[in-house]
Amino acid sequence: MTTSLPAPAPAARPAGEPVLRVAGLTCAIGGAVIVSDVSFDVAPGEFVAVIGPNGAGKTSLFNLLSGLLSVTSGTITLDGADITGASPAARARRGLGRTFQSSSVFAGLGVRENVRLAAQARLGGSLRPWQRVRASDRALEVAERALGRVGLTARGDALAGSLSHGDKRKLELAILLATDPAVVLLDEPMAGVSTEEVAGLTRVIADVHREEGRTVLMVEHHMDVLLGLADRVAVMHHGSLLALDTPARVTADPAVQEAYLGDQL
Amino acid sequence: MNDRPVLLRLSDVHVRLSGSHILQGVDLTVRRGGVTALLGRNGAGKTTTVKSVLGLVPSTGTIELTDAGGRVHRLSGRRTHEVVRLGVGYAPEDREVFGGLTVAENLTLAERRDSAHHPDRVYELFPELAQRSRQLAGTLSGGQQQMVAIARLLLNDNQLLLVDEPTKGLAPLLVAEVADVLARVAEEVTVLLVEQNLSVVRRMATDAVVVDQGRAVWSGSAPELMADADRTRELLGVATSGGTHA
Amino acid sequence: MSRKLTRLAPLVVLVVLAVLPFSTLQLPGLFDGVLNSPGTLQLLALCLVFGGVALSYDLLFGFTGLLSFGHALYFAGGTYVANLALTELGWGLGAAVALTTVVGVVLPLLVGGVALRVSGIAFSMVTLAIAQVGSIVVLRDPGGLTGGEEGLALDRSNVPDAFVGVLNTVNLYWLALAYLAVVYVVVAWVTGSRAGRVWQAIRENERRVEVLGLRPYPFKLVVFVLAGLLAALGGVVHLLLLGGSTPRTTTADFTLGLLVMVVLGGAGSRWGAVLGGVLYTYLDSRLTDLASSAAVQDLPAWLRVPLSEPLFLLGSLFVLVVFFVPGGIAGLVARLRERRAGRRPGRPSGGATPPPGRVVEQLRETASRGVGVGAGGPRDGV
Amino acid sequence: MSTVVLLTVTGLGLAALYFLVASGLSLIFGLMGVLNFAHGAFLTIGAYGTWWAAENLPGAGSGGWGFVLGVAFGVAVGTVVAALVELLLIRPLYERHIEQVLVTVGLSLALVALVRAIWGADPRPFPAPAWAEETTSVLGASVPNDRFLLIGSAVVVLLAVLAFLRYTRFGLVIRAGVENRSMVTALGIDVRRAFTLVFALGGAFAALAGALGGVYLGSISPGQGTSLLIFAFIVVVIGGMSSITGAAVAAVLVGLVQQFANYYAASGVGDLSVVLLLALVLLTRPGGLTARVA
Repeated sequence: MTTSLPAPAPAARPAGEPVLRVAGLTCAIGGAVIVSDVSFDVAPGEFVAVIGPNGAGKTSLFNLLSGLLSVTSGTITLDGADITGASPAARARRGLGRTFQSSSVFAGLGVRENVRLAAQARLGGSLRPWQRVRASDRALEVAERALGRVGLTARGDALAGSLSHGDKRKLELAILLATDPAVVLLDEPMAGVSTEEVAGLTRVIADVHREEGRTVLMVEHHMDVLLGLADRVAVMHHGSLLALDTPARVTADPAVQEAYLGDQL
Repeated sequence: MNDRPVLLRLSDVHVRLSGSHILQGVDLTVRRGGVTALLGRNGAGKTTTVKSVLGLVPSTGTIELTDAGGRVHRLSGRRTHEVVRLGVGYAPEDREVFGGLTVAENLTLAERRDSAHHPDRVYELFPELAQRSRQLAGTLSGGQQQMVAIARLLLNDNQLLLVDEPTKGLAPLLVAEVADVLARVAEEVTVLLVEQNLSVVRRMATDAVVVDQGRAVWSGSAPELMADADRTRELLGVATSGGTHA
Repeated sequence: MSRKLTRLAPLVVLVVLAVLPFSTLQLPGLFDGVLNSPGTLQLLALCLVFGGVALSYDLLFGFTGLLSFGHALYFAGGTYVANLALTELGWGLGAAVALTTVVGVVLPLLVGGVALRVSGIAFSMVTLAIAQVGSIVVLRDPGGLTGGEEGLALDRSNVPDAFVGVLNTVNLYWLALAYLAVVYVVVAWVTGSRAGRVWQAIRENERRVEVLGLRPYPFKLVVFVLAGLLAALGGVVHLLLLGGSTPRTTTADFTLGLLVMVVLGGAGSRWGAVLGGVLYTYLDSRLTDLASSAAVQDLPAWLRVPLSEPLFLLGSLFVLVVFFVPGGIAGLVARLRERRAGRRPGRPSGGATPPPGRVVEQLRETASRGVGVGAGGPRDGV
Repeated sequence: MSTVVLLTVTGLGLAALYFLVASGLSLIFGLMGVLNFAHGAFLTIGAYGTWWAAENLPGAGSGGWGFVLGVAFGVAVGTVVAALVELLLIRPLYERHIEQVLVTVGLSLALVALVRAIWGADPRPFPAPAWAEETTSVLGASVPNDRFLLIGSAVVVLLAVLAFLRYTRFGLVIRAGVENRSMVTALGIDVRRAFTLVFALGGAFAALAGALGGVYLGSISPGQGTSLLIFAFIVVVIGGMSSITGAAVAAVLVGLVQQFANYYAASGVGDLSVVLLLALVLLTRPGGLTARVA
């Protein structure tokens, strides 16, 4: 049900109040526990990297946060409001945006149109069959800006499906930016991106975080990328949160070393 | 070391799926004997490479298998079941056991007509599966399901096993157990192993191929690659010393 | 230059069609009489009506990816409601159309409200089943209102004189043309609207739309109601044209016919769907004539028998199109155009319409995701 | 009491017909992901095949073994047509589900039209054995014997299919294929052979339903298959899309609801109640009653 969600809390939030709070989050599907009793807080403007081996439950955690998986027990609070049972759309409207691990764009639509739709979703007035899309559309401006930000302006007219893998990841980011989310979930934004392009994407993500002041949670395998960006690192293992601390402390944590990092080479 | 005969050869293999150019001309060889590790970042095209060998995704280019008698079989264009019958076993990512079938049924299904082995041999290797032979595979734990997936490979005479991330999502203790079993299997059959866990790679792999952006960008001796921290870091984007890897 | 021409093309076609009844051109083989003979105009008008109804179906199937098997319900609803208002209630045409409009909104609103709660194959099945209720009701002839299998003849006393009589067929032709033009403009308008773009996005990837913060349900409901309303109005024109309502328009086969029209012409293409509807209707009628012609009657039985059933030929043609002409006529044209233009980087127009051939492809991907290829994938809505 | 018994047995007889059509649909949908609109045409072909055999085939007729021979002929024709459809039209479109559905739509129109072209649109009296038209007294109700024929046939088919799925290798392949087709091929099994088999089996059951439907209704007409097909679709959806036992349970539910509502409310209300039932099931349990084959 999407009912009974009060309007977003005004800015009069005491400093230090978490923008995202996860408490005892558990998800079981067909007897298998995928995410088990995960609790953490994320402060506004914080950058949290999520690491862990394949199958550790990182993407499932993101799916729970964005509402694509239903929670078995536990609560998710966004900006002071309980969104545990809210629909993906309701969460997005509250300012929670995400990208997907494998590119998930509207392949049959144009690149600019992909981003324009996202801007339209935020700016409202989508459900108006009588209102034509015009060149002067406000959403189009937002879309152009987002495309410029990720460096895809020149490809605006191409079909999204015809983009290279790296460009699709950039398009994902542009779509995300156009929805202007306060909290951003990035699921392996660098996956399949060539080494040369990693630096460019990293810069965009850094801007999103520092200049625009968005809160970021990012699953990533590129440690070097993470260490430069993250305020804190969350280590997932078998669906549980093994550690959540500064990068330096996480890598030094003997428990993390032993259980996870230690068995690397 | 590299004078072992070629078993599998991919030349200029391309895969396009729903508009994405996923493999962009993969060239690689797997030599008979030993374990060849297929490495690379997430999304680099490792799983797609394995699936293209099996014909599970449509591909262009040449894929050839040379059997023990030296005959070359062209795999490209063949149907999956025909490829498998040439002696190619497959343990997919996420195991893909049939959850609605019992363990015994899963194994019966995997047994090919030309099979010379008996399920009992498998039960000897995996006593736990013998106890649970009448249990629905969907009710097994992840580790047990992985055992079923590997057991399926042992029922038939295979020339090549394609094993995709066998340790994904398993607890460290189970990772070791699975690696043990695979190491024993690899004594008899050539294995092409997709693996993210570098400790498993280091322990088992004789050769390595690194894919990036849909191409094979490095191939050679696995121990050599693992010993060269800078190169590993460059190719795989992970730190091999200092203990950080995600 | 060519783009301007493309934009003007519908207008040119409209003008040609509008002045066509002034022509006494004889097209031997294509039509029996001269172009402005009542028989030919009647056939042409029927073609135009179904061009419009097919386009209303394409709005659902081609543009939004909703495979409804119950579109017949709204078309039949249109003819029967208008007929009952005119014949039973003795209302005037204006009031009858107003009532039909209300029913044409409320009926799909109710059905869509339920059916759109599920997706994929289940949605198709629910629409099929509910439309079957309509068929059953009409055939049971409750209170002698629907005329059962006989159909319901229209009492023309309340119909304006301009639409009555053989001599006025030309007015009915213009009415049919006006209907098609209205449907075309409405569809062109709404598919280029804000909501229209969301419909196309839903067809591409419904999940992704949700994560953008839009609930797909109201969007799908709006397009479902709009398509239903357009079909219902088509039913009214059909009623005036034929002078009655027939239970054939209530059947699942009728909806399947619409599906055939759209796929034949090219799902996701406006002019493709219209052309498909026109072509199908024309072939259906001409093949029926052909079957009873002396030329066919004299053929040996193994040729005569299959030729005597237009639906056999149309069904077979459809199978051939699915096999050999993916994307239908519009897809064929798009490919020819592409080939002639050679390889130009990107697509010239930044518009949101994919090539018509892609629609079926896209839906195929959705469908195959829906039926769980690969382990444990959730089944789409069913 | 006797009315209740009569309605129950008749409802079960109807359920038997639904089940025969729906079981094939379920198997085909479950294994291949194809919603087979041509299934109604298979039913029509079975009915006309049986009727033709009774008229023309030496030894076949409307009574005793002659009737059995006629039905066997009709079923054989339905089976062969279904297998040919799979081999020639469905198989080349492997994994292209939307196109496959479209092809079956075209076929359903073309095949029924062909039957109509050959034998006309009017209903033809069906050669039912004399004993089927007699009645047997059950708890005070005079129940026409054809009901028992229908129910018996459906029960035999149900048990046979369940045994086939459970105890044969082909059955194993089908059950596994319903879960995960591509993994079955990755075990070296040509899953397309199972496709043809399932289509042929579905065609056989539909043809049997056509012949038995002829006995039940007393006459056959080209369009009969299509109207039965819609109720069979409803049964399939209620039963959970790909489950044989689910289809059986749903068929009984639909048959009984339809009979009782038609009798106690008004003619036609039964059909409406069935659709209502479908809406109810889908809204409360979108997965149908069950969700697994066998």
